[in-house]
Amino acid sequence: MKTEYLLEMENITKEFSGVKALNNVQLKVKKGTVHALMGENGAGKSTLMKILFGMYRGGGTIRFNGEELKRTGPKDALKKGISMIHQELNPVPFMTVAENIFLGREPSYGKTGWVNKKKLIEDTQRLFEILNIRIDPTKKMKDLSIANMQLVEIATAVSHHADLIIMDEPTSAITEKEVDHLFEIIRSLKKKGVAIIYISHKMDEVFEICDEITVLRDGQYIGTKPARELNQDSLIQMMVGREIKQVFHKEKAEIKEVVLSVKNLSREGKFNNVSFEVRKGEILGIAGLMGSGRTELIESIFGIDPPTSGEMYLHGEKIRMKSPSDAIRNKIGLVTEDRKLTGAFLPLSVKENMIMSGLDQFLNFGYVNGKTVKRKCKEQVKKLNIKTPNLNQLIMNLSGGNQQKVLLARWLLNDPDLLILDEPTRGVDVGAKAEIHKLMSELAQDGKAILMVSSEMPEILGMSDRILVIHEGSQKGELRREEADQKKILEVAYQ
Amino acid sequence: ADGKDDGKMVIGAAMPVFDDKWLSYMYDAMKKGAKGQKAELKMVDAKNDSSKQLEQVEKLVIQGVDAIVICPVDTSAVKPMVDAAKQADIPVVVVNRQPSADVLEKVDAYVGSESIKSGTMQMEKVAELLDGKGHVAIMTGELGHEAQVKRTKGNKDVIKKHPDMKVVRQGTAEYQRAEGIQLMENWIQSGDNMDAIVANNDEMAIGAIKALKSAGKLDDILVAGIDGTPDALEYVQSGALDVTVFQDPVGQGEKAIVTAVKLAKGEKLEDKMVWIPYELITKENVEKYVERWKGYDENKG
Amino acid sequence: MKTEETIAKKQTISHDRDRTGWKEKIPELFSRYGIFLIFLALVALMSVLTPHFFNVYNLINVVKQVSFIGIVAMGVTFVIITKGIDLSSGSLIALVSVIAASFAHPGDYPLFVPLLLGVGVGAFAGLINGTVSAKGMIPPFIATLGMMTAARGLALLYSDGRPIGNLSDSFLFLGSGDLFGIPFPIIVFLFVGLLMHLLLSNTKFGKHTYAIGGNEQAARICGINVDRHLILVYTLAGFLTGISALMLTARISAGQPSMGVMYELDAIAAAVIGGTSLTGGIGTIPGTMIGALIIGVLNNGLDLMNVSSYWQQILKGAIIVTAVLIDSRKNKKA
Amino acid sequence: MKTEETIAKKQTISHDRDRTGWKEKIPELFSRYGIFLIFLALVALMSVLTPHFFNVYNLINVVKQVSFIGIVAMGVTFVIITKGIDLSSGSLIALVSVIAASFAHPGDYPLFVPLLLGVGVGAFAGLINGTVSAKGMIPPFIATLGMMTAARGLALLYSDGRPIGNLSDSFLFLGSGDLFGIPFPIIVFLFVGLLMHLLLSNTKFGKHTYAIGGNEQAARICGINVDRHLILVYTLAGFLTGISALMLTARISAGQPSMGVMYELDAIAAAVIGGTSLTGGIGTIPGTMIGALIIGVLNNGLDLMNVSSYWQQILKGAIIVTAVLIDSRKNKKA
Ligand SMILES: Nc1ncnc2c1ncn2[C@@H]1O[C@H](COP(=O)(O)OP(=O)(O)OP(=O)(O)O)[C@@H](O)[C@H]1O
Ligand SMILES: Nc1ncnc2c1ncn2[C@@H]1O[C@H](COP(=O)(O)OP(=O)(O)OP(=O)(O)O)[C@@H](O)[C@H]1O
Ligand SMILES: [Mg+2]
Ligand SMILES: [Mg+2]
Repeated sequence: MKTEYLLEMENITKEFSGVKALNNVQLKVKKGTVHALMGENGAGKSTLMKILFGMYRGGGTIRFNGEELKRTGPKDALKKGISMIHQELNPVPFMTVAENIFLGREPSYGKTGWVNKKKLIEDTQRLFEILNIRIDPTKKMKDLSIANMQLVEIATAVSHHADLIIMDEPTSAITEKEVDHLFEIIRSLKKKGVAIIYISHKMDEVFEICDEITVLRDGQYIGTKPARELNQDSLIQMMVGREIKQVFHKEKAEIKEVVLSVKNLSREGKFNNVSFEVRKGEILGIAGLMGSGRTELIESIFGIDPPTSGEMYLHGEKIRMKSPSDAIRNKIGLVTEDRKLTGAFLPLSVKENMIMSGLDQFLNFGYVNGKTVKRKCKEQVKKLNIKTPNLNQLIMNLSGGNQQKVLLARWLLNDPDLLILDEPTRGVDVGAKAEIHKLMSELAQDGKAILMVSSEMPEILGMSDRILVIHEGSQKGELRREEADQKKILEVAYQ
Repeated sequence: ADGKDDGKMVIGAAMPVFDDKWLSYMYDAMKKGAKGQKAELKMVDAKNDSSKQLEQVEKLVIQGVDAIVICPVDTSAVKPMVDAAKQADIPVVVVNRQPSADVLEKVDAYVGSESIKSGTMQMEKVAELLDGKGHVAIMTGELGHEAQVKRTKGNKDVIKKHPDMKVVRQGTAEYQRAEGIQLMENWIQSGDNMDAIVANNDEMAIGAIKALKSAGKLDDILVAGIDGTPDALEYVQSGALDVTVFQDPVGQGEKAIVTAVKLAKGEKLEDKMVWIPYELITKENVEKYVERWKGYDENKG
Repeated sequence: MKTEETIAKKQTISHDRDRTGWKEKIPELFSRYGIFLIFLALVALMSVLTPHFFNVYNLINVVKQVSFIGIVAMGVTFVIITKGIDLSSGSLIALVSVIAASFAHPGDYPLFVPLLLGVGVGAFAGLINGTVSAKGMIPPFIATLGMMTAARGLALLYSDGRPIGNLSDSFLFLGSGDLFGIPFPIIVFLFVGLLMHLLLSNTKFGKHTYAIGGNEQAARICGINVDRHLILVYTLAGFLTGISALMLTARISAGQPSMGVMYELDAIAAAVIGGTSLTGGIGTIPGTMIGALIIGVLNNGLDLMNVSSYWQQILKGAIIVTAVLIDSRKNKKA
Repeated sequence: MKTEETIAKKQTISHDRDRTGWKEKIPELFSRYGIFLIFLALVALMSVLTPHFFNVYNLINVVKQVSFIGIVAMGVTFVIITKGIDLSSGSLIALVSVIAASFAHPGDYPLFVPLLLGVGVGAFAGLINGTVSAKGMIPPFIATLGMMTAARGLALLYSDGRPIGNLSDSFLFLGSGDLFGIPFPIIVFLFVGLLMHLLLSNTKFGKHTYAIGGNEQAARICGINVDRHLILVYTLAGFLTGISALMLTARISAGQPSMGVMYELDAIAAAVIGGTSLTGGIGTIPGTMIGALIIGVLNNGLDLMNVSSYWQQILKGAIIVTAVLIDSRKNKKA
């Protein structure tokens, strides 16, 4: 049977213990095209892809290259010519880059199982040359930055010489420069007739690279359209089923006295001589390329890894943060950049995740008062519009955006004066992103000071009152909201 | 060996386990004996592990001791130890646990008794007290260990001779008192009719007594142990423990050292087999043993 | 290794409690109380297999026997929830036992001296376990393995390898006394169980214990003093082991350096059978108590049925694996 | 529990390895060969403390004694690298021992019968361990704990609790023979060590072992048949335990059902002292061999110095913890 489609998925259904994650979904991808799969957090995009890749079983039929896919596991999918970049990074930390890339298909001497280490490295080098990636293949994976890990995963997916590459949020951890690089790779793959399924929450990317767009909503198939027939607003309309503004415009807030001021803060090898201040009602954005030391900077401020020199003043008083509990006591909150690694308590419930940093306020003669917990958590769920069936749901069951909101709620429960947000909307869908932005704006209006690190230019530009630009650990300059644009920020960074 | 430099004999002693009350008296006697004989004693603990004991014997051989006393963890594994010592022409004395005939041929002396005898003596006395009939429950030590195997076999050999006696229950309490209590508690709950509890050692017998006492059944049931430890003697005195079998640790320890020193000096032995027989303890003769322990304890100080 | 998967499977269950109908509630019920149901099944099985099993005396008997390991297992549950392990419990029992016994001779010291010393020694050893593994950055497996060896050695050294008997009656009450016909160890077991359950599920300390096991780094960022908390958890485990050791010593009316061999494994097994996950963040005290009871029922039932010691071991191994297997299978399906 | 942190710390460190100079390389060297240096220090210390330690006979003796645990520890290393654990080794030694011994009486069967049976039984038990923990989704701790209990019971059942002696000379050679003056167990130890080292560090099988322990999900995604691999790893561990059991049986010239008690802990300790991480993904065979040697040197040296058995235990516990402590400290700094 001839068909113009490389991949045809039909009537795909998947239940997670009674809850339908996918209901009769279809997806048809043509050869040599980039096909965007869009939808809010939890719409079922990753689930659909995991079914295609053989990681989940599920109802329905899948035809690939005209024949029915048997779906016995990732191995089979890879053999048939499907490879996948997963939403979650999957490094094997103590193995080398080369070993990670060729895991499961190491070049070996015949059938002996004896790994040809030389060829392993050469093959990796060749791959990196083609893709123009500069990473040492013999480095241990754990020594790579997150961005480089992401690049390695991209390289791995490409190296399978697959006919179809699934990319599930491949750009959530890399900066514009690397995104451009990825797009170059995608274009050249496309020329070779490779099809790509592209999942992202970043609209501009989708319109830049994709030919067709399929939209899912709450596990339902909504439709497929050529990208050129859609614009951002109509796409969002399809995704959320109602109209929302993609970019939330920050409301003006009254900027008052200084909350935190940092003078000549340094930590050896990470950042040096950083000075700035944040005021009540102000959002200070910290911009910079990946690996510029921003996370380290705020970790020092929060007492996770104290600075080696410099001073900090809170409400005008000199303070030293020796540990996060010092910071918390001083009414500072921190939402970290990596939900899984440093944020969520995965085996615990939504409720427990929310209360963990401010338990004292719930104590009643030493007991955690269940009623207060319930009441305050419910408030947060409502306020942040967190989608969870109940408070006892395990956080790992929530979609990324909702997880992020839970973590935000954790700190809001402490009613902090200063809220530090590191990549607050990484991997969060448009709707949730707008909500988080709205929330930040409201917090500022409430008189909170907000320190925000973000690698997303639109976010930095849209949300910050002032922008601090950091490059390779040094403070390069500061821009006011009015004067800042993307070009300007890069200029400052590289000056 | 460095012992030779100051003219002192060095005796190596490969002991099965330090954590055992009865053996500890034997060790003390050996230490005291060595002092008396002006010999240095190197005593090592195999922690109930045959292969560890073999290692230790090899180490003693390497150190060039003048004689080795072995109290085997398990007599089935004593042959390579004897071989190792013999290769270096070091005299070997086996104490307390009697190895098989082919190994006995190679060793220079054996000090102790026949292990199985304790089981037979114990059971014979129980049989006598029960008039040759009744239900017996056997509480065994740590499974697979020498004393457990031999003592249990001794018990059963005797029971076989009495057609009206039978083993109704057999279970392990690992030589431990706590496990003895637990096992006995469970047996009591089973409602089985038992006339005697025969344990591989006194500790378990004491455990059984404790459980029986709290169930109010102590008076109807005979309890027998082996070892005759001071703790056990108190229970014999009070009538709770009906039978135990005494094996003289001090006699064995002293004799082992004396024999080893003799051999080290190259002297001839009158008899290769130095018998220290088991002795039966019941309420009638218990005071004698209480005195004996007192003496041992005083000596120790 | 399996946890994420297992969690993923468990998660989907407790889900949407509000909107599920009765049909969905049955597997949920089974999943929540799975191990309890397995326990009931085992009890039913034993009751059928041996007529002596199901009567109040024997059941009291089983619970009493379980009390000792059960209390140890509660401390171990805290430890395992933090992603740790404690291999030292068995040896610690011996150490506490000989030290306490040596101060419990009639007329020597008032009762509180051996009691305080006993729990004190336990807690102190736990403190060392915790400090070495928290501050020293060495795996708790090794830290407590070292303690296991060292504490046994200390117990032997202290007692010169001999049991220490002749204990005062007031001390002995701990192990063999009863209140209103209920053996004292059972009372302690239930009381400590209740206390520990409240501590684990309703206090800051308990929440922090889960947090550390769930994500240590996140816990640090939430302002939890992880090192100090871990030290406290191991100290608590040592303390509970001390209580158990005191009661055991009283039960056998002697301090013995050879006591408690392999108890650590039974305690860990009780916790894990009861649903505590070795990968951290999951576990409950009632679960552990059921886990201990399962082991106790097995021991008791097999003894009652007069199964030979050899077969007892084989069956015990097989049944424990099967119980955990059923428990995890059921989660998978539900 | 510590790993992620350690990783997080390490990453920011080793990072720019390219631009580090010689000065930075020295701690790195120490970090790579740390445990080896600790081993050398221990040897030096023992040589100073007791004159009998450092001579060729005693050193051969130490290595010979270490061979048995060492071979078991190699299998355990594979298991731990996959994030698993094997508690069954000790009991398995007993089971293999009695079965093999019963077929090794002089004139009964050709030598290969007990040998094949021995390793076969070991491998088969390993297969069960692996299958239950991989397919059954139950923690290996519990799966192998069950096997530990059950295998001991089987060994007792098979032998009726009695040692099985009277073994043929050709069989005995395994434990006490030598080639060119080198005891046979040492030869097997070194040979198996070399083989296992090559297997772990140079083959697909080895790489996949690391991958599964480092990130099981990643391994699955890469099409590695994780379940099958885990089963193979546990089977390998059982197989190696079988080899060790055969040699031990020959060495003490009897099959004993009481053999190998607590060996599993020594084997795990050897692996961990040698740098294998209980959180998976890290470990080497040479490291494990050094770890085993450290334990051997400790046992031997303390015996030679005539340290009392009680003190030996205390010291052994303390020294093992200290060794791992120094090793991890140095990693932290390097
Ligand atoms: N293993 C699982 N067990 C239970 N529910 C799951 C599981 N995986 C996903 N879900 C649920 O299925 C739904 C779809 O999730 P999926 O991860 O496919 O969303 P997504 O579209 O990829 O979202 P995101 O943009 O946040 O990645 C969600 O409600 C999620 O909670
Ligand atoms: N979790 C991590 N895993 C690996 N490397 C990391 C991690 N966190 C930080 N790094 C490394 O530390 C260096 C400084 O990173 P930092 O996170 O401070 O930079 P950043 O400007 O915040 O960038 P990012 O936007 O990636 O967070 C980077 O080079 C990065 O490689
Ligand atoms: Mg997704
Ligand atoms: Mg960052």
